[in-house]
Amino acid sequence: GGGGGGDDTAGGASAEKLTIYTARDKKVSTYVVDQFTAKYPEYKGKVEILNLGAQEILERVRAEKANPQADVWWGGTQQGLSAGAGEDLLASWQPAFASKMDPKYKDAEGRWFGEILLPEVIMYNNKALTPEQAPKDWDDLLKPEWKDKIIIRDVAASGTMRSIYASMIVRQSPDGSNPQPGYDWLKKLDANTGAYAANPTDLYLKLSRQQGTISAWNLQDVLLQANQSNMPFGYVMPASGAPVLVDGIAAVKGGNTTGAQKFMEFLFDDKLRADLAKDYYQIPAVDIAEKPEWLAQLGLKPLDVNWDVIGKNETEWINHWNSQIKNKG
Amino acid sequence: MSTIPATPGPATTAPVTGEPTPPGGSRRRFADRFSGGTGSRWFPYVLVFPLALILFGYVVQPMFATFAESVGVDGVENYGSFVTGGGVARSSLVTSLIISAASVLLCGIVGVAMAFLLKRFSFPGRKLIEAIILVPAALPPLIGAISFQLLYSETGILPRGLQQLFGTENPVLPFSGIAGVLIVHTFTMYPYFYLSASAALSGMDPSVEEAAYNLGAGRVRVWRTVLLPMLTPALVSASLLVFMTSLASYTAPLLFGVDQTMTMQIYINRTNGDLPMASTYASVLGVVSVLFLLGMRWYEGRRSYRSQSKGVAAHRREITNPLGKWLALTASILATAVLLAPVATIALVAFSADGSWTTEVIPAAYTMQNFVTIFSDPAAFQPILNSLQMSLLATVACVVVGVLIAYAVRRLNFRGRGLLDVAVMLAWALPGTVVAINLISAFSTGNAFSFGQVLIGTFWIMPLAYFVRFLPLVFRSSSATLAQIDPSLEEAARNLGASWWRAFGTVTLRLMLPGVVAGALLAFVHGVGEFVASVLIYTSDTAPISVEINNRMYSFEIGTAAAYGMLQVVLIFVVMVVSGRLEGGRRSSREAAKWTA
Amino acid sequence: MIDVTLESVSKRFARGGDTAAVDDVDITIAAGEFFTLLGPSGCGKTTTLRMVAGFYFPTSGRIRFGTEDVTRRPPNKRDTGMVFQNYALFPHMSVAQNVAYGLKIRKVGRVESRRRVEEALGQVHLAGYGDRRIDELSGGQQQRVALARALVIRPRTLLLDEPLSNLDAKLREETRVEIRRIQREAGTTSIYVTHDQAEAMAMSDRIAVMESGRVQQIGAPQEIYHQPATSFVARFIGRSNVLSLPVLTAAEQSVTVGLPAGGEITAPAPTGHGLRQGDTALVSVRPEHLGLTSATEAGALPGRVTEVEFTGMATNLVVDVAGEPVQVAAIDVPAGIAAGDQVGLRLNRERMWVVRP
Amino acid sequence: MIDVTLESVSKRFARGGDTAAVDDVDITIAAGEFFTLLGPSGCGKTTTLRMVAGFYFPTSGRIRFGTEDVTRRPPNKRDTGMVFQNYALFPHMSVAQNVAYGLKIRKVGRVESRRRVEEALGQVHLAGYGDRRIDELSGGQQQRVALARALVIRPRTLLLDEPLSNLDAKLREETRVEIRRIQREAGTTSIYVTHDQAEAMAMSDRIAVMESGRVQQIGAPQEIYHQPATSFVARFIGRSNVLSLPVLTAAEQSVTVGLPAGGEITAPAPTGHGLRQGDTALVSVRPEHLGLTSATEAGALPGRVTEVEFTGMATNLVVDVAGEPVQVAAIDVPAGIAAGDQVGLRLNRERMWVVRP
Ligand SMILES: Nc1ncnc2c1ncn2[C@@H]1O[C@H](COP(=O)(O)OP(=O)(O)OP(=O)(O)O)[C@@H](O)[C@H]1O
Ligand SMILES: Nc1ncnc2c1ncn2[C@@H]1O[C@H](COP(=O)(O)OP(=O)(O)OP(=O)(O)O)[C@@H](O)[C@H]1O
Ligand SMILES: [Mg+2]
Ligand SMILES: [Mg+2]
Repeated sequence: GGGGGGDDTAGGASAEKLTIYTARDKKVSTYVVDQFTAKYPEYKGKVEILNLGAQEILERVRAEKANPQADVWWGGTQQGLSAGAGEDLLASWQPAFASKMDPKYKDAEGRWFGEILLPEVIMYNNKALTPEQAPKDWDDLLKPEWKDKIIIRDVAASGTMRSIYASMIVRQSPDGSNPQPGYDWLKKLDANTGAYAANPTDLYLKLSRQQGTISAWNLQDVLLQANQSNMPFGYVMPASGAPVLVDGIAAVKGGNTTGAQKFMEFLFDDKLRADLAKDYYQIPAVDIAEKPEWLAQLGLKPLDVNWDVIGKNETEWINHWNSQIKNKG
Repeated sequence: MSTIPATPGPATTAPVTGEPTPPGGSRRRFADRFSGGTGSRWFPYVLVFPLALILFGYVVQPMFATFAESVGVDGVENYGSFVTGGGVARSSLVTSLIISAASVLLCGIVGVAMAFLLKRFSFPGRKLIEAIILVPAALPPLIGAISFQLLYSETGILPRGLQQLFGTENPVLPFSGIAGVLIVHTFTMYPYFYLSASAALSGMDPSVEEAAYNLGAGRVRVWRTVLLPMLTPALVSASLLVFMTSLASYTAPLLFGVDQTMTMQIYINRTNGDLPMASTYASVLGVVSVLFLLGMRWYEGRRSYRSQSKGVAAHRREITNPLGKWLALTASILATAVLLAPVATIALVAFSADGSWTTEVIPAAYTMQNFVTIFSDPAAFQPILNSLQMSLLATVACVVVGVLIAYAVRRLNFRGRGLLDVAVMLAWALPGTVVAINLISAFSTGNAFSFGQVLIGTFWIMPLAYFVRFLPLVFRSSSATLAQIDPSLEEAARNLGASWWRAFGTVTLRLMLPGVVAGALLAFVHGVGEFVASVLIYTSDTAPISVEINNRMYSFEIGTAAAYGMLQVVLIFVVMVVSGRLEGGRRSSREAAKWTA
Repeated sequence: MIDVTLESVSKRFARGGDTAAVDDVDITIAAGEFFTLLGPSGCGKTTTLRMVAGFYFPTSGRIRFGTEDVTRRPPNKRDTGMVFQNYALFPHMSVAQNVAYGLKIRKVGRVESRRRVEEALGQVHLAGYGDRRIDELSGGQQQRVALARALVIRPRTLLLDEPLSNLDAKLREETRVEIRRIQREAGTTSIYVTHDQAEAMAMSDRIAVMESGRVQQIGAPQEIYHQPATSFVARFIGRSNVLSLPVLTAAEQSVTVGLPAGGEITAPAPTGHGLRQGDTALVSVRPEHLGLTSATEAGALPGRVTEVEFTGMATNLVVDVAGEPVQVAAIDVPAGIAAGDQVGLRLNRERMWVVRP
Repeated sequence: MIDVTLESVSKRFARGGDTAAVDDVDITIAAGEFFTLLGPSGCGKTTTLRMVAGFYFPTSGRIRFGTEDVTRRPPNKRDTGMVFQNYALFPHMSVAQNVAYGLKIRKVGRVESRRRVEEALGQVHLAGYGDRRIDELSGGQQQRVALARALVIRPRTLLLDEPLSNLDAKLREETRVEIRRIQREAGTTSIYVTHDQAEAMAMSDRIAVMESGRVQQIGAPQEIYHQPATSFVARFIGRSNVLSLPVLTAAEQSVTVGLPAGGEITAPAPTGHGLRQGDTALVSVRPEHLGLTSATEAGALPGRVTEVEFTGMATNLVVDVAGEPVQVAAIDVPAGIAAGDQVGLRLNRERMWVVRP
C-alpha cells in the first residue's frame, strides 16, 4: 500500500501521485485515465482510481478532511458537490474550460464544475411496449392503464430520483411556495407505482423481467443499458421537457492540486469528450464541436425548473413524500 | 499394640527455611502477582487493560462521538421523535425490532435443527453437507440479496415456476416486504445458530440427557427442558448476533422495499444531509442493542450450564430405529437444497448471458463468457488475494483477542466485566459504515492507538476494520463454549503446576476449540464478504472482492458480478472443507457416529 | 413373579479390548426384590445397569420386564429411576427443580409435586436446600440430590449405581434404611450397584457377584458370605483366607483335609464338589472365624504375626502360617501384640467352606 | 517440623446461607504427616482442601506452608498434587496423557516420563489402559486415573479428596496401602479427605473431625476413637451410644454415674470435664463394647431387642433400654435371636468415656 496521498514525494519523480475518487463506471474511468497517462506519461502508474458510489465519495472525503487522501472527486450530483463545497472540502480554482461553461452548470466560486448533463426521461421496456404505446409525457404516467406497471428506483436514497420528484413539484409551483399540487400529483404516481426498486441494478432487473414496464430514469443509463447490456429498454423524451441534472467534478482541498487540475483540464479535452459522448452516451456540460449522431438527434428539451428552489426545499419535500405519500396512493 | 505412630513421623522433605525473606523478595512478590494467574487480584486487570484500551479507542469512544453528534443540534427533538410516534422514527424502530425478533426466531429454528441433524446422526455425505451448510453465510453482498429476489420475489424463479406449473394467472407465493426480508435473514444468518449450537452440542455432558430420558422424558421434551436450556449460552450468543445483524441489516430491507427501518432511515438521513438525525438513529440502534444484550446476559446468568458430573461421561446413545438415520439424511438434503438455492441462483446468473434472462423462469441461454471476462483481466485475482489476506489477518487477531476477552468476562472477577462485554458487542451493533467512518476519523492523523501512524490509505486500516467489526463473532462463540466447561479442569492443570497460560493453552482453550473455530470461521467468512466498511477505506491496492463485485453490479455487469460471486463462494467452500478437516472432521463424524452407532 | 430378566446378555465395546465388558450374564429378579450387583471396579456393573435402563443395547442376549421384551425399548419408556454413578444432575436447574423433573413429566400437580419434592429432600437430609444451584453443593450433597430425583418418581424399577459412595458412614446408614423403607413400601424392584460389601449384605435380598463381566455367584447375602461358590467370591465378600489343603477323604457334603502342622479337619462342601482323595481342596476361612490363641494349643495352626492394624472395632493381623499369609480379625487382642509374636490360630469347622477355584 | 498451617481460616460463600462453609479452622500439620479430614457430607472438607490448594481464598485467616504465607499464592506455585472429588480429568487426553500432564510441566524427559506414567498406572491397577480415552473407563477406573495423576508428580503436599470412594473394598485397601507407601517413601505431607472412618483410622497419623465447618477434635485415631471430645465425635467415629446418666460422684479423671436399672458404674472422663454431682453426664459406649447376656445378669442393663441386622462379620442389634434405643454389635449372637427377645447388656467400665455435648 502507498503512504498518505498528497504528501507522497518519495523517489523524486517528476509527478506526484494522483488519487481519484470516482462514481463513474469503471469502464469509463479506466478509459479516461488511460488516455490521460498516454498524454502525460509522467503520470504513468501514478494515478490511483477508486470506484465508489457518489454518496460514499462524500462520506469518505468528509471523514478524511483532516488528512485528505483524494485529489479529485469525479462524479457527483450538484447537491452532493454543493454539500462538499459548503463543508469546505473542495479547492477553488478557475480552469480554462470554465469560461465556456454555462454558469448554471458550475459553482460560482469555482469549487466544482459540471461535467455531464443527465436528462431524466421516461424509460420503458421495449419488448413489452411499442414506442407508440409508451407514455409521451409526465402526466401520462398517471393514467389508469399504467396501474402497477411503473417501477420507481426508490426515491429517498437516490439523487437522480430526488431531483425528478422535486422537479415534478416545482413544475406546478415554480417558486416552490405551494408544494401541494405537486404532492397530489406524486400521490397519483404512487398509486400507479407497482414497486420501488432498491438500486439501479434492481430497477433494471425488475423492468427487464417485466415486473413493470415503465420507469423514469436518466437518459445516459438507458442508452448504456440498451446498447451495451442488451437490455430491452427504450426512452421517451417527455413532451413537457426533461429535468436536466448536472453531474460534476471537483478538486479536493489539501490534495495534489497540480495533478488534479491537470486531470480536470484534460477531461474537458474536445476529442475525449467526443469519444465519451459516442461510446458512453455522455452529454457534456460544455459545447463540443463533434457530436455523435445520437446526440445531434436528441432534441433535448430541458424542463424549465429553478434548481435553487429545488436545492432549498428538496429535503423537506422528499421527507414529506417519504412519510406521507409513499405507498399511500 | 498398634503400628500407628502416636506422633507425626519425621519429615524427609527439605525443611522450610525460617530465614527472613531474601532481598529480592519484594520484587519477586511483585512478579508473582503478574504471573499469578487467576489467583492474583491484578491479573484480570493486566489481562483486560490492553483489550479495554483497544475497545475504548475503536468502539466506545467513536460511539460516544456519534452520540455527541446526535445531541449537538436539536438533540431533544431528535430523540423525542422516537417517543412521540406519528413520525417515521417510531415506526422504523418498531419495524426493526419486529424484524429482528422474528429473524432470531426463524434463524434459531433452522440453525438448531440443522445442528441437530448433522451432529446427532451420521449418514453418507454428512461431511459434505457440513461444509456446504456455511456457504449461504458467504453470499456476496448485494448480489447475494439479489439472488433471493431472483428466487422468491414476484418475478422470481419459484413463484414463476409455480405459476407455470399450476397455470395460474399470477406468480404463486411471491415474497415481498417484511416476509422477503425475513427469508433473506433466515437463510443468511442461520449459520450463527448452526455453528454455536453444534459447538455446544459437542461439548455437552451427555449423561444429563440420559438422566432426562431415564426420568421418562420423550425426545421432544428432552430437547425442550434439557438440551435447549443447556444450549442457552450458545443460543444467547447466536441470538445476540442475529438480533444485532438484523437490526443493522440494510440490503435486505432495501431490496424488499421495507424502508421504515432504522438502517434505511440512517441512510436516508445521511443522503438528506441530516447528520445529527442519522447519528440519533445510530445511537438508538446502539442503545437497543445494548439493552438486548443486557437482557440476554441477565437471562443467561440466572443459571449454570457447566457439567457438574463426576468424571467424564461417554458420548453414546444407541438409537433404536435405523429409520432416524435415513430421515435425517433426507431432511438434511432437503434443507441443504433450500439453503443452497440462492447460491445456485447466482451460479445460474453467472452462466447466463447478460440480458438473456427476462421473463423466463430460468435463463434461456448459457455462456462461459462471464468467467472468460474475469480471467482475461490480469488483475482478476488481486481482489481475491486481498480479501483472503486481510480477513485472515483480522481473523487471527480476532481469535487472540476474542478468546482472551471471553475468558476474562466468563471466568475472572473484576470491576467492569459487564462493560467490557457491552463494549465488544457494541462494535457489532453499529452499522459498518459508522465503524468505518469512526476509524477514518481516528486514523486519518496519527494517534496513540496506532503508535502515531497514519493508517488511512494504508493496507492496515482494512484488517483493523475487519478486526473491530468481527471481534464480537469470535468473542461470543468462544464465550458460549466456555460457559459449559467445568472450571475444575483448569484447576486440575494449575494444580499440576501449569502456569495460567499453560493451563489455558493445553486445557481450557483446547476444550473451547469448537466454539473458537466456529467464531473464527464466521469472522473469516464475513471478512471475505465485507463491503459497507471496506468501500469507505479501501485503496486501489487493497480493493477487496466485495468492492470488485459491487463495481460490476454498479455498471450492471450482473453476469460477471455473479461470476465473481461464485469465485467467492468457491473460495469459502474450500476454506470450510479445509477447516473441517483441520478441526478434526474425523472427530466430529465420530462424535456424530456415537449417537447412532 | 419375575420382574426383570437378563438372558445371556453380553456387551462388547468397540474399543474395549478383546474382552466383553459384560459377558453372557443371566439374571432373574423377582418383583419387589432388592437385588445387588457387587464386584470389583471395572467388572461391568454400570454397563449391566445401563443396559437395563436402556442406554446401551446388549451386543447379544435379551432383557425382559415381566414377559415383555424390552431389549430395544427406548429408555424413557421403561419407567426406571436411575441414580447415575456420576450423578448427571441438570446444572441449569435448582435442587428442587432437579427433583421435580420426573414428577412434572408424570403430570403430578403442583401442590402434590412440591410436597413430594420436599419429602424426598427430607429423606436425603437436604431439607432447605431446594433453592440452591447444583454447583453450590458439596459432592455428597449432589449425590443425595441424584438419589432424591430417582426416588421421588416411585418408578417401577429403581436402578442405583453406587448411590451412597460419597456419603459418610452415618448418613450412608441412615440413607440406606430410607431407601429400603421406600422400596419396601412401594414394592419397587431395585437393582443396586455397590462396591461396599457390608452395604450389600445389609440391604440386599439377593446379590450377584461379578468379575470381569461374568457373574460368579447369585444368592442371598448369608449364602454368599458363608458358602461362597468360588475363591474369588470368598476373597471378595468380606475377606477370606483360602487355604489349599490336601483332601484326605471326601463325603457328599464335606471334605476332610490335612493341616500343615499335622492333624486334620472336616470342612463342609457344596454338593457336587467333585473332590477326591489326593486332590487339593480350597478351603475358605474368614479372618473373624479364626481364634487367636497360644502357639502351642493342640489343633491350632501355629504361625508368626507379620502385621498388626487397628481399625476401630477389630484389630486386623496377618499371620504367617507355613509361608502363607493368613488374615485374622480379632475383637479382643492381647494388649501389646506385635509383629514377630508367635501365635496359634484356632479353626472352627462349622465356619469353613470348600470353594471352587 | 510444621509444614502446613491453617490459622483461623474461614470461608463464606456468597450464596451459602448464614453459615460459613469453613468456620475459624486452626490446623497445624507436620512435615511428612498423613493428616485426615473426616466429617459428614457438606461439613467443609472439600472447601478446606481447596483453600490449601489455592482455588479458594479464605474469607479470613491465613494459610502457611512452613513459614511462608501462601494464602494468596497461585495454585501452580504451591506444588500440591490434588485428587479432585469429581476427578477433573482432561477429557481430550488419553489416560496416559492425563497422567503425564504434570510431568510434562515439570519437564521430565520422555523416557523417564513414560516409565513413571506406567509405574503410576500399575500402582492403581490400570496397567495397559494408557491409550484409552477417559470416557471409555468405568467410574472407578476414572477415579484411579485421577489418583495416578496426582501421585506421579511426587508433589510436596498431596491433597486427596475422597480418592477411593468409588472403589471396591479390596481395591481400596490395596490402593490405600500403595498411597501410604508412596507417601512414606517420599515423606510427602498429605491431607486426606474421606467419609470412611475405618479408612481414616487405618491410614492416618492424625485426624481432624469436622462438623458444619468447625473442627470438633484433632487427634490420633485411637485417641479420637476411644476418647472422643464430644458426643458428635463419639457418634460419628464408628457408632456409639451416648447415654445420659446422672452423676453420683465426680473425680478428676472419672465420673461415677447411676444406671437406669439401678446400680452404678465409674467411667473414665477427660481432665477438666467440669461435671459435679447431680449433673447429667454423657457417657459414650461403643456397640461392640456392649456384651450380650441374659436379661437377668447382675449389673447388666436389661432391655428388649427391637431390630436385628446381619452385616457379615457382626450382627447389629438395637436394644430398647428404658425407652432409649441402644446399639449393639455382637460377633457371636445366639442363633435365632429376634426382635422382641429380652436381653441384658454387659457394660465394660474401661471402654466407657465421658464426652462433652
Ligand atoms: N459455591 C458454593 N456456594 C455456596 N455454598 C457452597 C458452595 N460450595 C460449597 N458450599 C456449601 O459449603 C458447605 C461445605 O461444602 P464442602 O464441599 O466443603 O463439603 P464437603 O465436606 O466436601 O462435603 P462432601 O463430603 O459432601 O463432599 C456445603 O454445605 C455446601 O453446600
Ligand atoms: N465406552 C467404553 N468403551 C470401551 N470400554 C468401556 C467403555 N465403557 C466401559 N468400558 C469398560 O468396560 C468395563 C466395565 O465397565 P463398567 O463401567 O461397567 O464397570 P463398573 O463395574 O461399573 O466399574 P466401577 O465400579 O469402576 O464403576 C471396564 O473395564 C471399562 O473400562
Ligand atoms: Mg460403575
Ligand atoms: Mg467434598
